[in-house]
Amino acid sequence: MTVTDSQKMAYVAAQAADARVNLQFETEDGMTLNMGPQHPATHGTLRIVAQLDGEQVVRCEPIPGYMHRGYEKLCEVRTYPQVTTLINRIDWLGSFANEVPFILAAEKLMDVEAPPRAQVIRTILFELSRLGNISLFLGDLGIQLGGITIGFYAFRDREFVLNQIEAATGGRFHPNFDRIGGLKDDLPKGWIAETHRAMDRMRRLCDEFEELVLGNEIFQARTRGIGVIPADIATSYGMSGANLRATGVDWDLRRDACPPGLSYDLADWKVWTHPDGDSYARTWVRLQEVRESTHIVDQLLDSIPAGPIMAKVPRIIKVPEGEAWVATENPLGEMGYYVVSKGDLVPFRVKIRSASFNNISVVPWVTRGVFVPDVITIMASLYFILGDIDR
Amino acid sequence: MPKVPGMVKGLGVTFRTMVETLKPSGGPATVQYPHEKEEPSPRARGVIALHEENCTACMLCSRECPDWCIYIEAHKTLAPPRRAGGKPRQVNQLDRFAIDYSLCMYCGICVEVCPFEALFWSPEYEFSEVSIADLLHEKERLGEWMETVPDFEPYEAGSEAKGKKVPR
Amino acid sequence: MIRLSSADTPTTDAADEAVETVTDERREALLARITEVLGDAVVQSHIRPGDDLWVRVTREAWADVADASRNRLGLRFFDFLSAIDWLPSPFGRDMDAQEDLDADAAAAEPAPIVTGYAGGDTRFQLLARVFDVDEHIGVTFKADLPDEDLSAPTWTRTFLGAEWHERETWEMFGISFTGNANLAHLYLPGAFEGNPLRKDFPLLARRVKPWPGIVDVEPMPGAGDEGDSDEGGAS
Amino acid sequence: MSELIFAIELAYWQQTLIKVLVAAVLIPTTALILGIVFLFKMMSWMQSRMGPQEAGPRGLLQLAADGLKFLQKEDIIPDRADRFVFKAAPVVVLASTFLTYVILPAGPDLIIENLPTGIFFAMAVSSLSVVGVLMAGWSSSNKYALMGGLRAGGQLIAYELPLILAVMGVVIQAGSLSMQDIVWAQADGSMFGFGGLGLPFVITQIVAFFIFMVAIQAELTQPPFDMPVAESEVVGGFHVEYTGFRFLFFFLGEFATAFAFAAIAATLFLGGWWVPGIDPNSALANIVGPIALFVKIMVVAFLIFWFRFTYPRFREDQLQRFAWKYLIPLALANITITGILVVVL
Repeated sequence: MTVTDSQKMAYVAAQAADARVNLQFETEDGMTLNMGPQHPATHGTLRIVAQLDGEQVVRCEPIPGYMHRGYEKLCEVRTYPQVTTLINRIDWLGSFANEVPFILAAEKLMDVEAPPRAQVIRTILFELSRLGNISLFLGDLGIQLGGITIGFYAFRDREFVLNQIEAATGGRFHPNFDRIGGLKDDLPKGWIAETHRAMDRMRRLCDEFEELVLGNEIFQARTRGIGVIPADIATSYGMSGANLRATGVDWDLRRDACPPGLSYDLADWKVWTHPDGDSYARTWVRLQEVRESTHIVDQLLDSIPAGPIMAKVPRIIKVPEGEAWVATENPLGEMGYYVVSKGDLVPFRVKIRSASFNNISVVPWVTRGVFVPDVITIMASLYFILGDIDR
Repeated sequence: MPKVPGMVKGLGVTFRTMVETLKPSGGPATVQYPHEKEEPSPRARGVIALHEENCTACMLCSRECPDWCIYIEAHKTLAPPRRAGGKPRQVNQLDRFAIDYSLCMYCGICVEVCPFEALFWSPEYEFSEVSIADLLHEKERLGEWMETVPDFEPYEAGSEAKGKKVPR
Repeated sequence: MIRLSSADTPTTDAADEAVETVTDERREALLARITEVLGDAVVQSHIRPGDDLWVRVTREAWADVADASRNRLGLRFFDFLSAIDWLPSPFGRDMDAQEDLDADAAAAEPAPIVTGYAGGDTRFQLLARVFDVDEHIGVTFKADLPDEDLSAPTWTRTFLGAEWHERETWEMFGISFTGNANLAHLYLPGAFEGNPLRKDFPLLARRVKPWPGIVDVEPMPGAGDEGDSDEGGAS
Repeated sequence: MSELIFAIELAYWQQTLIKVLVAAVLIPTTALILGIVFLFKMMSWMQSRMGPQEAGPRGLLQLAADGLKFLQKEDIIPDRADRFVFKAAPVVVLASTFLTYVILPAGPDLIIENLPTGIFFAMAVSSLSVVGVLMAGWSSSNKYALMGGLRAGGQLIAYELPLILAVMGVVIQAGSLSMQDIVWAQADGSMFGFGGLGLPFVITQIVAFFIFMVAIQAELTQPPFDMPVAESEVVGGFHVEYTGFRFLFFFLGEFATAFAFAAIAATLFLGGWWVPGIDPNSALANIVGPIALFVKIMVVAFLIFWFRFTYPRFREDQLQRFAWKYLIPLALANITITGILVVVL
């Protein structure tokens, strides 16, 4: 096939292009430090090219694409139920949360609504995936800053959340549990009580994080005033989630623009913001979010209504013609799907707006003039999942 | 009371955890994997088991699979009649049913769409192979997994979902 | 927010909107403000009450739209920027392997291009979304791009975050942005040929392997074809 | 002298040979002990896991197995490395550790060489490792190694000063630079007129002890001062290009130095081999002494590693500022006060 030949050529050319980039960086003044794509600080394969003057960063550019899987293209050949398997893998730590906005977009186009029980369980699982995701952020931040112990604690306690996700959905990381018009299955017996216990563990992890890392004077010296992003820049870059709230913008899609199909209004909770916009603020906001999230789950667990978990949908799902944009407040920030349907079995076009993509594009702006260790702090505190950047 | 410096508190956390780990009542959070194993939850999607008697080779799973990793071959044959004296029925005889686990994404769509309850999830996870070609499980291997399929759990209160049974 | 109804007419003029019984005052007001600020640049618009607002603008005004959104309309939050290729895929779903081969032959006469909300006249359309974080209201902008000149003014002067989005759109659709000096490959390797998200770019993963679902049950020797689809009929 | 225990008269070369062999065996052994007990076991417990379990009883031989593994590995030298310097660097680092062991007293007669300027000698040779680290970082022809090496160079020099100044307080109080004399001074001392417990200098020199602990943490490039080897940014720093037995040298050097510093701290501040209730002049002290010293070393090492597993790391400029702006003035003040008190009392 001629295409494979041209792909081979493209590969060779790509190698040459990479070499050119390196050369261009090398011949400029100062030293170029190439972090990644296989670097311990870039969990995933993100390459960061930093041009240094001593230990100070002159220019720092993240180069994504080492894990680009072309999900927008792949979605165009998959039927709507098949797409959820795929998009599980975008933000692989908060995988259930990836399915929800897509399913909600499809529900919007089909004009169906999940029954109340399904909505509440969906919201609980959504928050559980947030806990599973952000608890790892808490651990990872510690590891990036040299305190490896909290990383183990995070993995230890996240396990309880993952066990609950697995007990309900069957998949620890890739639940594929959300369906157009409801959920795949109902909860198994004893799940609610067990999830309450897992929430206690998560709150304990938060306390431990606060004592071990957040309250530590060294940690504060490393994060306070480092990587300050003003609110104006944050909105201009489209940063979302905790990164935006840490700049003082009081904006949470769960509260302010919750799409129908999720039942956040049943719980009493609070959106935390921090005025500083630095790495510490981002960490602090995320920590409070985990706490708040456990409370949301606790409240929703006690208010699951009885009833069916699936609305009436046809067996063969054909989504009527139209366009829909649904965004939800995912663990990493705003994740949205712009779904264009032509009344077919497969979506015509799916634009995936992932949070990390916008969040990490601010790196060149925010890393000018900082020290090399601060690049690590900033990257860790901005918190990205590579699958969420590259899709 | 003066504030305890955060650095001292941190030392307390690690020390507490060490005591907790060494205490007989506490113990580590890990298990020594090959010697002891954690029980996966009954719903865990470990490996797909095939109940061959129920499969009618309808090809639904193969067609719905997003990864194209299920291969089915079948031919039609005559089965003895259901009632004595009846006409022989025409049925599909399954020749080959294979799942390529090196492609499978463990999404469970095949199990879900199967209208005849021939596919089940088993929480068994220990089937790694040295060679990637060995991950192609033919129907005999898939049938062996059937023994490990747990019964469906009862549902949480308030559920209207109907309990299902695993054919044995 | 209560979802009221969905307008399924794909192209609706702003005038037609009044015919509908349900109206969305907030979005009507926003649309009025947009029309007031942008003037002639607004070509067409569409409102799904309680859901979203689409505004199609001219390509020439594309940069002004960004500027007006952020500085005059309060739509400060940059959501995303991308494009749509409205060409019906010449490859179908890439799934019905046999039909696909036929479709390849039939690709010579493409199906007519049908565009979505707020209309459109060209194959490629730019798509961008901005949001107002105070008023909690967003708008999706579209702009037509003529086939012979796939370029548009850049948004990076207003929205810094648009740079990566424009780079992605550039490599995925081949749409260039005048004024964005840094249009380098973002995802794809340096010298990748083609624009993967265009509909006429084949998805190789689906073409190198035959679809296993195409196989059917072998009929009884000597039997007719009538028994062929009895079991598979559920699909 | 050590030969007296065995009541054998040995020639000078025989004595020297035995001493060299003892030190050569001690270094890997002590490094292994610290590695197993703290790096593998204690760290695991603090992170709610059990650590290695497979090699040997309860996994205690894991580090020995790792050592064997390192010996089998291919010795890779980067293409553009300065080969001679690259090869010499681990030896320099290990040699500095080796020399430190010379002056560690384990009993009244158990010392390899009782130098009259023992602690001065120890401080001098321990700072040799800076040279090895810089050599490794520079010769690797790797940017991470270079950054790590330079960071390490700056850091080790910055913390050498508070380390020595902290020791000065003890030296002033003991009135001698000899390690043995410092132990004797603590054994003979008295607390508020009560001589039964002697006077471990940690009581009078608590400030110096604090500075000393902080400084050895930095000298060992351990968290919170591990920026030179921070694996999340410079990926191991100066030893990033080393493999096989050369890496093993660095590893041994790190842990043997930790042991040596812990031993110095135990000797200076906790009374070394001396145990209350045992006559330091008796032969028994030569048997109990090493055990007592070992226990005290383990206590100090526990502290060192406890900090290591708890704290995140300082940034390079922050830890420099910490050394020059806080630790050194504090150490100087400590010396002044100690000097005044020694003269006045």
